[in-house]
Amino acid sequence: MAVLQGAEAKLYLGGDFYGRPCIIKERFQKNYRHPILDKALTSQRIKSEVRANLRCRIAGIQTPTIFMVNFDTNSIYMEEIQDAVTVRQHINTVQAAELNPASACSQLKPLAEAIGRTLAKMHTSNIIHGDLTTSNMLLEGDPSELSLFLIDFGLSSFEASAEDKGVDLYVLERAFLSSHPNSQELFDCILAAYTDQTQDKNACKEVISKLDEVRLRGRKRTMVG
Amino acid sequence: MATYKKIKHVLYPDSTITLALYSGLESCKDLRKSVMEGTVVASLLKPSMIVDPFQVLTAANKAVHLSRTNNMTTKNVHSEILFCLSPSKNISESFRSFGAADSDTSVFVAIVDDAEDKTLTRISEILGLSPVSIDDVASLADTVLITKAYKLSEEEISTYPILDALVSRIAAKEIITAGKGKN
Amino acid sequence: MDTAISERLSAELRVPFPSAWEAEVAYNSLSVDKEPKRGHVHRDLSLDGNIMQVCFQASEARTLRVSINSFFEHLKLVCETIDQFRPL
Amino acid sequence: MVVAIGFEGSANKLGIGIVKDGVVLSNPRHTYITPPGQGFLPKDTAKHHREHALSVLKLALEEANIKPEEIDVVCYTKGPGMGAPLVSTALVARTVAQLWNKPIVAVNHCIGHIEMGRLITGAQNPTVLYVSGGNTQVIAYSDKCYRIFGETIDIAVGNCLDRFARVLKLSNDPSPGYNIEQLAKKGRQYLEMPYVVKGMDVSFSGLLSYIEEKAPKLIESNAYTPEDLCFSLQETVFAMLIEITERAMAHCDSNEVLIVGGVGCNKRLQEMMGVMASERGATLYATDERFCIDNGAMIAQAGWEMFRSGVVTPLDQTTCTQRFRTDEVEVTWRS
Repeated sequence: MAVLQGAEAKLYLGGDFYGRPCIIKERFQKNYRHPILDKALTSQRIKSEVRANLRCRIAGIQTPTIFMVNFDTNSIYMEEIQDAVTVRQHINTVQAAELNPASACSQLKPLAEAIGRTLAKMHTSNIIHGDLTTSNMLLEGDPSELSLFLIDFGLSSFEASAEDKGVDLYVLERAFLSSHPNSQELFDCILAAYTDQTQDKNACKEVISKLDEVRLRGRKRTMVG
Repeated sequence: MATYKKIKHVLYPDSTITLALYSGLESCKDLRKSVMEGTVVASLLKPSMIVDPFQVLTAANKAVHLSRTNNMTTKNVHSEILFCLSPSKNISESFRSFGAADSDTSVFVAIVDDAEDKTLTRISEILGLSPVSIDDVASLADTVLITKAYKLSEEEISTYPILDALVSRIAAKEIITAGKGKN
Repeated sequence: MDTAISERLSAELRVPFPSAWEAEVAYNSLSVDKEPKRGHVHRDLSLDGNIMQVCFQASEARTLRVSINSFFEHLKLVCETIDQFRPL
Repeated sequence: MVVAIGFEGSANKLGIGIVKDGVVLSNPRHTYITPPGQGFLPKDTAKHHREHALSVLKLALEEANIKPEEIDVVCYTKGPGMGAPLVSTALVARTVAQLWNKPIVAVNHCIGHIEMGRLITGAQNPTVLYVSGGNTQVIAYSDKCYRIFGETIDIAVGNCLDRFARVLKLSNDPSPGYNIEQLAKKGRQYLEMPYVVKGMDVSFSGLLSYIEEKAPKLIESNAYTPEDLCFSLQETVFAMLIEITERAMAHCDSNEVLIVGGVGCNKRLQEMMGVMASERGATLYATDERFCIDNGAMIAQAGWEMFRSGVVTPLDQTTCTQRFRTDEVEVTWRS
């Protein structure tokens, strides 16, 4: 069984859950933090992960099927998405293969739009992912089919506020631009599709203006000391 | 009797789960009586609420784990399978919706740790029938009833196989059901 | 707009230094920072030999006073620095 | 051989330091300390800097045993920071640069911290946690830029600690954060409080409001001691900082971590970071209060790097700015 060590969880890959491909995500103890805090965070994040996963499914967003939750080992057993790449890998592959940035961008545009539509659906259901990055999105099968999965909901919450949705998009923007330098245009495609897909135009406007506000908080903050 | 399945538990290899399906029964009355009297120790489930044996396996897997970790809600592992299968946190409601009834003409059986298939053999004797293929349960499933019981959304049914929706809910039951939850 | 400017308050300072060089050092140090925009004070620095001339314009006496005070504080610091750290 | 003198006055410390090719020759500092329960205001802080700049400058030259003519470059903090204190300090730097006929280099305060940390610890290419009264950033170098991977989306961690110190009316001498740290050592009971991490960003304002409101009641009812609350606050905010630092390290595949900034001399923060680093096979680099807290040598060191790579700031462009992002500076001195 292959093991991937993340910052707060180990992923055991290539497992089998009664005949179905399975991965085990085991949150391990973080010895740097107070045991009470550690326990509370671990349990809270397992619950958030499972809850948001299900809420996304109910909203029609693809997430891995959860097979089992083991609170004794802080593990979630879930479906291993077969033949999948992360969106981060896919974007890097396309950008590396296409020497012309403009044509890479136009090739990736449908994906950006699919991401925007998915996030709109997610926010319409008041699901805040909390850690949106291109590593937390998977493309199953042929990437051109845009079979998009969202994963890693450990930092998620259930909030209706424009502030939380705006911050969620801000987190994605920062992660997106740091993982994929010079891809502002692609991120703008995500936002455009997000705006287009959101039915409640006023609510959407509020989210985007919160996003602008949070962006400025970073740029305009007076930093003393 | 090559049609039933006996499966090792993923976490506890010393434990097995036996699944079997019987159909074409006159009634389930005698079998239920034996279970209630304790002469047969098994979980008797309604095939109309089951789309795939994997659904039961998920519930049984969870029940065994809860039993091993002393976290069961019901009194034994076989009633726990029924409770795990049901999305309700109400025990008697779970039994009503997911447990076999006297008048049922088919029954899905789940048995934990059935040494030498003694229980399964006994069930076949009581029913006077051999089990059919467990995969036949798909044809007995009442998806309208299931969709209602598990409160599946339209978006969900159009995005996923119904089985995956049920499995996720079974795995996550105590987390998504407010009021009852550990940790 | 022209009338508004003509109605503004103004003040002029002439600061003599021991030499033109010292005046220039002070001028260069003090002319970098612009007056804060929100104060609406206009400050003009110029050099005439060993004399630094400062002209303030403001629409309010309060902001004019704040600006002049602040200028004196800075000027004092620069003069002390020159006195204490000039090359021997 | 290049000798650089650095002038720092972006907050309540006035520091002047002299660095000669990576050796700190002198680094005196004078801190403006306000009465308990009070923060420092720009106007009063600027006055403090003006009053002490020249004596500190004398001390810096004496301790280093350096004559002005031996200095090659004058460096000063351009920002970020409080406007009036920055300007007062820059005035002295501009004036001596002219008196001694030396070039001048404008330095980003945050980059001063990073370069000083690298110099003192020998860290090569660390993920940097920069934590102070005004800043909370997780930074990593790539492609001629110190990129900000995570930061606070509202107030800085040092500000959060300082404001809690004011609630408890702790002394500001030597610093509110230091006094919280001392009390926290005696804390036993852990109080759970809001823990907010969003991706690689953190937020402290909710936590601060929570504890500002709860603390007086909890102390009065004897449910928690001030020591317990200092302890709980530190445990919570530091855990948030370590978490985002670790995420950035995982993201950048980094095996070095450096803590800089005034909050960075907190021993408990260093200890927690050390545990995280060792568990992922990384090395922790940290410095003590001489270099963590704002000082002149850090500005000299960053300016020295810049100057050697050919950067000089024309005198008429030696302005100050309250807002100056770490990622705005082109890092010409690193490959």
